[in-house]
Amino acid sequence: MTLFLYAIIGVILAPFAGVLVVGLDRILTAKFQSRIGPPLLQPLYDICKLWGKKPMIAHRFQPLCVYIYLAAAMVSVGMFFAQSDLLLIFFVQAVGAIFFVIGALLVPSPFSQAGGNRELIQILTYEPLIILVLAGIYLYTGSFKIDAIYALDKPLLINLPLLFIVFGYALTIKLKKSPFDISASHHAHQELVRGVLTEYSGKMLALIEMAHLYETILILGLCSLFWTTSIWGMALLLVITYLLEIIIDNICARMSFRWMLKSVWTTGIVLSAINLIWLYSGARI
Amino acid sequence: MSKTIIPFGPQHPVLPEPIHVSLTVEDEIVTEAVPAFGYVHRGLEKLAEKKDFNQMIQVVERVCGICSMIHAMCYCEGLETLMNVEVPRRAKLLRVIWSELHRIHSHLLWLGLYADAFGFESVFMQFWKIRERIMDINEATAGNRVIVSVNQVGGVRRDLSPSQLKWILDEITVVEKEMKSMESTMLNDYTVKKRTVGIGVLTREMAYELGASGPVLRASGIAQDMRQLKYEAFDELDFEPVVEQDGDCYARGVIRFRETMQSIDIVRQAISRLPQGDTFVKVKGKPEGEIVTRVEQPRGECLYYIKANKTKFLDRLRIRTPTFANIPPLAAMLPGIELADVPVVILSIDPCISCTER
Amino acid sequence: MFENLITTLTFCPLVAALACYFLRGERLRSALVIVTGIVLILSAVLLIGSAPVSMTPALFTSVKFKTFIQSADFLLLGLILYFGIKFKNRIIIGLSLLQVIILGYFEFFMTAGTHEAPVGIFCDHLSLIMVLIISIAGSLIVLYALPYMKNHEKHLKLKKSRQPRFFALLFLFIGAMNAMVLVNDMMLFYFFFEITTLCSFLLIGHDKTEESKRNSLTALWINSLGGATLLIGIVLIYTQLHTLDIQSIISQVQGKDILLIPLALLCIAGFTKAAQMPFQKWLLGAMVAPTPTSALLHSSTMVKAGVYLLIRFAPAFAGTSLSTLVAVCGAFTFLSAAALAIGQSNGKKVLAYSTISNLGLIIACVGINTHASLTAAIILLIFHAVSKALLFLCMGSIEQHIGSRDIEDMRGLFGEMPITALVITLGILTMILPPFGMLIGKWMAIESASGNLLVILMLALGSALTVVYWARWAGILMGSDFSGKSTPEKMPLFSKIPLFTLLSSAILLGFLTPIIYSSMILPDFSGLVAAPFSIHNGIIFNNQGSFAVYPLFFIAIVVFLFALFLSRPKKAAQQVSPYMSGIQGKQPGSFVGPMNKVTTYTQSNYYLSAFFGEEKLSNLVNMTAGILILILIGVSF
Amino acid sequence: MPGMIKNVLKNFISKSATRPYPIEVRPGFKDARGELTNQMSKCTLCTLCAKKCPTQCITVLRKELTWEVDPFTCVYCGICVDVCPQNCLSHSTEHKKPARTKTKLILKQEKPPAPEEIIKTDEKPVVPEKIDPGHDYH
Amino acid sequence: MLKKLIEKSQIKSPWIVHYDCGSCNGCDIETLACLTPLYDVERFGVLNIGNPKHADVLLVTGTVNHRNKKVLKNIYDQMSDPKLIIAIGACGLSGGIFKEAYNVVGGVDKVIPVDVYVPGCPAKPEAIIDGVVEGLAKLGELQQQNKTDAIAS
Amino acid sequence: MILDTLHLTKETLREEVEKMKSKGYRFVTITCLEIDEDFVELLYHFDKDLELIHYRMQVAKGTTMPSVSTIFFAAFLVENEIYDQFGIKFDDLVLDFGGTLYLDEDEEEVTSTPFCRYSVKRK
Repeated sequence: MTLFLYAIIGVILAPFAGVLVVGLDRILTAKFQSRIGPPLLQPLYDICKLWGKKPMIAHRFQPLCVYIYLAAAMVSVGMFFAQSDLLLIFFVQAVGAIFFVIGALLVPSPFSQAGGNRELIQILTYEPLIILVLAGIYLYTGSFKIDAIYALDKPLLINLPLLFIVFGYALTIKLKKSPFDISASHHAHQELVRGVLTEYSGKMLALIEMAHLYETILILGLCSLFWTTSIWGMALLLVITYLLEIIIDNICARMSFRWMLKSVWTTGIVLSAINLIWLYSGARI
Repeated sequence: MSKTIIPFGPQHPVLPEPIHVSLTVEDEIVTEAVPAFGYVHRGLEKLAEKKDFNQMIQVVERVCGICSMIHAMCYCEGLETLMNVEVPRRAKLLRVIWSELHRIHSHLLWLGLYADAFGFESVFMQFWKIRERIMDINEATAGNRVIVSVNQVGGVRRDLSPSQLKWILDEITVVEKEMKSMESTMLNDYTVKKRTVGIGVLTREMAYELGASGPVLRASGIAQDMRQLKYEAFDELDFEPVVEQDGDCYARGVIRFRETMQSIDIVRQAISRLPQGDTFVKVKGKPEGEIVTRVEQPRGECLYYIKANKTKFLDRLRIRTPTFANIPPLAAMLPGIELADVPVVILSIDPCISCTER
Repeated sequence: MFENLITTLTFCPLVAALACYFLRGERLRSALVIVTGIVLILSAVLLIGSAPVSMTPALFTSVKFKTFIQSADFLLLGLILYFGIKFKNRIIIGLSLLQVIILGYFEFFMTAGTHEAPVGIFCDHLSLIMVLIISIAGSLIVLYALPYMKNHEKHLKLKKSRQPRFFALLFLFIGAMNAMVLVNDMMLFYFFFEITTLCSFLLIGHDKTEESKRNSLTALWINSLGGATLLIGIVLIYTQLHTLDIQSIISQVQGKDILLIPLALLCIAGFTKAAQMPFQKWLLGAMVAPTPTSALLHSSTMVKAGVYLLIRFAPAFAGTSLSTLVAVCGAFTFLSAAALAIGQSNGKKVLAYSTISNLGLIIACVGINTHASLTAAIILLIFHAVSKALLFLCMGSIEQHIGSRDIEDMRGLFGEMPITALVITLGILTMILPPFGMLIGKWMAIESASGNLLVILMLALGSALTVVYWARWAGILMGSDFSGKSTPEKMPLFSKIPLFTLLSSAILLGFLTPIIYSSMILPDFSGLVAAPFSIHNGIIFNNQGSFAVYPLFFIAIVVFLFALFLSRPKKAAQQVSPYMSGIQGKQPGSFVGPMNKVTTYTQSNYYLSAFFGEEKLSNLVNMTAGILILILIGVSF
Repeated sequence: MPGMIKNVLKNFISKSATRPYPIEVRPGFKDARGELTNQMSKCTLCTLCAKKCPTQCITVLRKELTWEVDPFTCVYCGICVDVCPQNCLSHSTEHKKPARTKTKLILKQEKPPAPEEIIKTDEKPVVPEKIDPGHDYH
Repeated sequence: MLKKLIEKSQIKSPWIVHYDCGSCNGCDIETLACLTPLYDVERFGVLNIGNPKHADVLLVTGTVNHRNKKVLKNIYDQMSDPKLIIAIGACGLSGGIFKEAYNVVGGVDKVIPVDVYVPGCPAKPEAIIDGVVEGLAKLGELQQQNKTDAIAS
Repeated sequence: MILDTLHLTKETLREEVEKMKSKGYRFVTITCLEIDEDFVELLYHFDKDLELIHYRMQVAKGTTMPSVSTIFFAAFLVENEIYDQFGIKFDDLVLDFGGTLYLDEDEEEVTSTPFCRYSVKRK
């Protein structure tokens, strides 16, 4: 029951935390570009404004896909806070991702179709990596459950450093940061206009932004699992990781999806294989 | 397998200007690209029948805002030749200074947009930050940031005071320094190279045959620069056309980066050689005859054909702008590249559609 | 009771087959098909609860029966040989001759009266599940075939209906399958195995086109290869253990390394039947047959025979290097078939590759060979059969309606065939999304595979690839013109019943997974210290993880209904044409392109032929798989 | 990438380059061509500016004694200022502010200037002597 | 409360889409310059979103000609309410120096209603910022008016 | 001041242009101007090593000209433009916009030739 309560609290608080994280992200990005940047609560304003717009839809089933996307993101965050099975959380999150793509593929619009296909390739790129990371966690803790990680006396990061880097790839793709802002970028200057998001507007877009906030929190949550032994360590890890994400976002050009698929798969698989072999060998630091 | 047709433009965030390209792609590889125009066509050449040849200066300045000064310079030069006017030396050098400042700001602008085309937002921000210094120079010396309106038939409308010249020198030194700090990113960065090297290759032969001009031509290894014609004061200024051999997007980027540095150098030379004297001569009479003048714009060779008939309205004004010449090479470059590279390749010719369509 | 049911399940189809073949009236045949289908389904359902049973019916002990089987065996091989000679296929001739020689030697010189007769029938829960799948899915498919074949022949403009032969073969096939999963005698197993081979050959070649002839021959030689390895395996096992009783073989074999070779040969036989790499070619070729054939033989039942063989013998090679290699082979098939599926725009081929891929996953689970992974294998087996049969049937309807199997031609199918589009989309979703059964299986598979580096690597990559080819298909099906309007669809009753039954069972059985697990799978692992999974409040869990089936189903239903309610066509929401860079035409989905031409926007998905093209990957995959098979045999020595 | 890291970090630690425009308004350059105004007391309504204007945005009605400019058509080229024989036209250094409706600037002359005030000039347009940028830009 | 928040947000988060409707690029680059570090309109929450379906503010530069007037109308139609249209530069306001050219229709207001006119040739970035601020002020006034209307009725 | 030009006729056009190409000249552009009610003048500009060579030819309005875009691809744009503005049609264009390069069919301009003071109807 307490776990259920945690889940509810997590689901309620996550968007607010997400607003702060994304707001901070935008300010820091601006700072890195020698600008001042928007107010901290800008993501909140954006969502509220979108919510207030007159509804316009491009396809009848779009709202269905959006609501399921949001719900999947919420459920996965809830399950994360309820310390459920990591693999299951990942699967539930994938439901959202798939409906997101389906929503984009519904409309006969060139940009959203191409965006949908690219989003699929992004999913294709990061899914195996996340499964491998989870397999690594399983090998180390003997379980896929989050509470098993909390039961550890040493941070996960020490024995899974390479898998953390692999997770970093997945993180960057999932957060749509350069060099992987391929299916939809945060700003318009992209060949696909806004890719998967092109055909959504108003309320639908607001819901998608909400789901993004949930996903951001989920991903940061997963990231925090790599240092569970002290709250400061966790905070430090999160701050450094996110800061690195923003810096990478600012020092990379956008790459093509072919490059992404090839290079991320090769590096990701090699890195995780090395780390997994290390874990199989039974060696532990 | 059915194809995907992507209507690229006219309203498209990566294209700063309305041009439409119907892209047929398969797995994001472009198999066919058909351009469409007419979204900016205003019929400026025709305005020569309604506005007298002096007012036309303001019109040709607005053929394209980014190289407005050079358009007007080319136009004025043509009329001056037709009317047998000898422009004072100081005016010629001042024209060189402003035109090279325009080239710097145009190239900086382009470098930013180009970086944005491959999704490098922070580089875009950096170049546009640097560029603001040039814009300030324009505003302080000529009164407007973009369309400086300094040309008139017979000379220039503004003069530069010694203190201004010193300030310009200081500013361009800062610009040069900041450019240097961007050099490693623009020329050596892994991700930038990955997105530009070997993309949109235009061989030397193709470039020549398809009539490419300006940086596009020079990036393919042909050292042709209209400034070699020694118009205005270029006879006494020291410069060599910047040439690259590879003919890909990267080479075109390098060309423009190096040309920016070169232009800074030319501005310095021009300032150091600036003589005292008048900035314009009074012009009487009406032009007569026909002439072709060519100048080098940031985007390449610009050709003006002027036919006058001794009235205050010109008989015919024909403008062949650099982008007009670079569209056929672009059409040849597009098939075979990835969709993601389309903006990069389109931008690599530095398209100026308002020039093209006038 | 049990015996009667078993007799019904095996002989009733046989009788129906004969009746179908000789009774030429269409009405009569329809009635016959319907009645047989109902009888089969009913008896299969009634069988639940009987397991486990092992018994020897009186018939089995009679000498006549033995002689009958022997001669039928030779007749079968003779038929195959005949087809080999008729179509001048040397491989088939060679393989069938080889089998005749071995079988002759075995029957007349080795076994002549020296061994005790094995227990005839063994029906544990695994067999029961197989029987249920075969009888229910099979009957539904045969029902579906009624309107389908009528349409099909109308389309082909046949003078003389060839439906009697078709339905006879279908029923013969169902009967053979039912018998095969129930018998406990290796030789009987081999006999039924060969019947399915022959049936598939005849069914694939049903349309008698050049292509179908060629492909049916491919199927025949590959499956004959499987038959031959199976037979050699049986002979080798017999030389060591002197028994043909499957159960006693399994219990005796454990821990005897010397028997790894015959087991490896059995595995290869299973691989050929389950169309694993590099034996996948026949299954792809089989898609030329009418859709009910594809659905019955090649997605939900026939290929399952191979998998059944492997699951059955899994305990025999548990913990050996052979087992690990089986896992690797399976995982490799899972990965490579999924990759090949991405490069396909032919819907039936995508289905075929996905079948191969999913069977690979099941076999990988078998190879991992823990109780948890075997549970995963069985759950995957069940749900794959249901969902895949559904998808094939939908595909058949679509193909007959739009005249194409290309996925690209199915864009906006919702506008034309709303019901079918909805059903196939849901079917696809049951393949890839939690909380449906396939995902429960996949979850178990990944959790149990995490202990094997190579396997988990390939599973991780493969499952991502799977999502891609399904999701893009689902996405384009529901798209229609932007108003989402659709014309009502007319569908024959016997197309509707199988579709909806399969769809609802795909969803409902997913919900019932915990019950299926505890009542149908767990009992097979009797005598365990700890069950691989426990169940509490509809949550399947063990020490390694948990899958909240009921809660997720609950959430999924609530969310789906809520989302459906919110997305009903509202008057308030203004509909807006798609973004076309500002030049959209008056017709939605068109734009005014160069030369002021109104261009209709067309789109195709990405098939990434540079990465996943068939011609690019096939050779590499076949070679790698071939090497893996060689290693598999190698480690058994 | 390393080059950009340096750049980005430098930006991070230094003050941002942003001019906080509406909050802090930078004084215009002395010579900027901002809003066009006419010092009507000096104007002779000679219509030269209207004739030379390339956009015909200036209308001079001698009867009504008005001089009007359409600031929403004006291209701020400064030709009129250059040609004005009275030097009564000038650009302010501030740009013309945006508006919700397009209105013309209509200036009315109280009384026509006395004939002796009209100076027939042929002198060249005044080019400002010294232009000092006057303030730090960045 | 939520309504109040939405109204406040509408003023705090104007996303822009920019359409170059046949301008000489002068106004375009000045519009882009607004986004760059020296002017940084993101301070006001402005994002160049590039897609009319997402945008609240349409910035139009340049003269309207016979071909692009259809494009302009299309973009306008795809924006959802509440929306602001800001015309930038002499050409966008009235056709400017080109108003006599044969292929020029005139200002943007000949095709779609314009909320704010930003003069200049080209309009300075400061002027464009002023324009957006003015537009948002107009939006705020409209919200007030709607409220009083609602109370009155 | 009048440009030095070489003379050209409709018949010799393609031949001359081929010759220029083989000599290594680059196509620059074509200029079209109206002479009087019935005739327009076409100026072909070629360039080699910064030196321009002009060809001049008079054509009656409404004539169909052979296109040089098959020899110099770069010519397709300007030939389309001339058809838009002067009504001179070019045969065998590599990419024929058919008078819609700049102008729309539903507008009056398309049927007339805006750059001719004595306007003719375009076909």
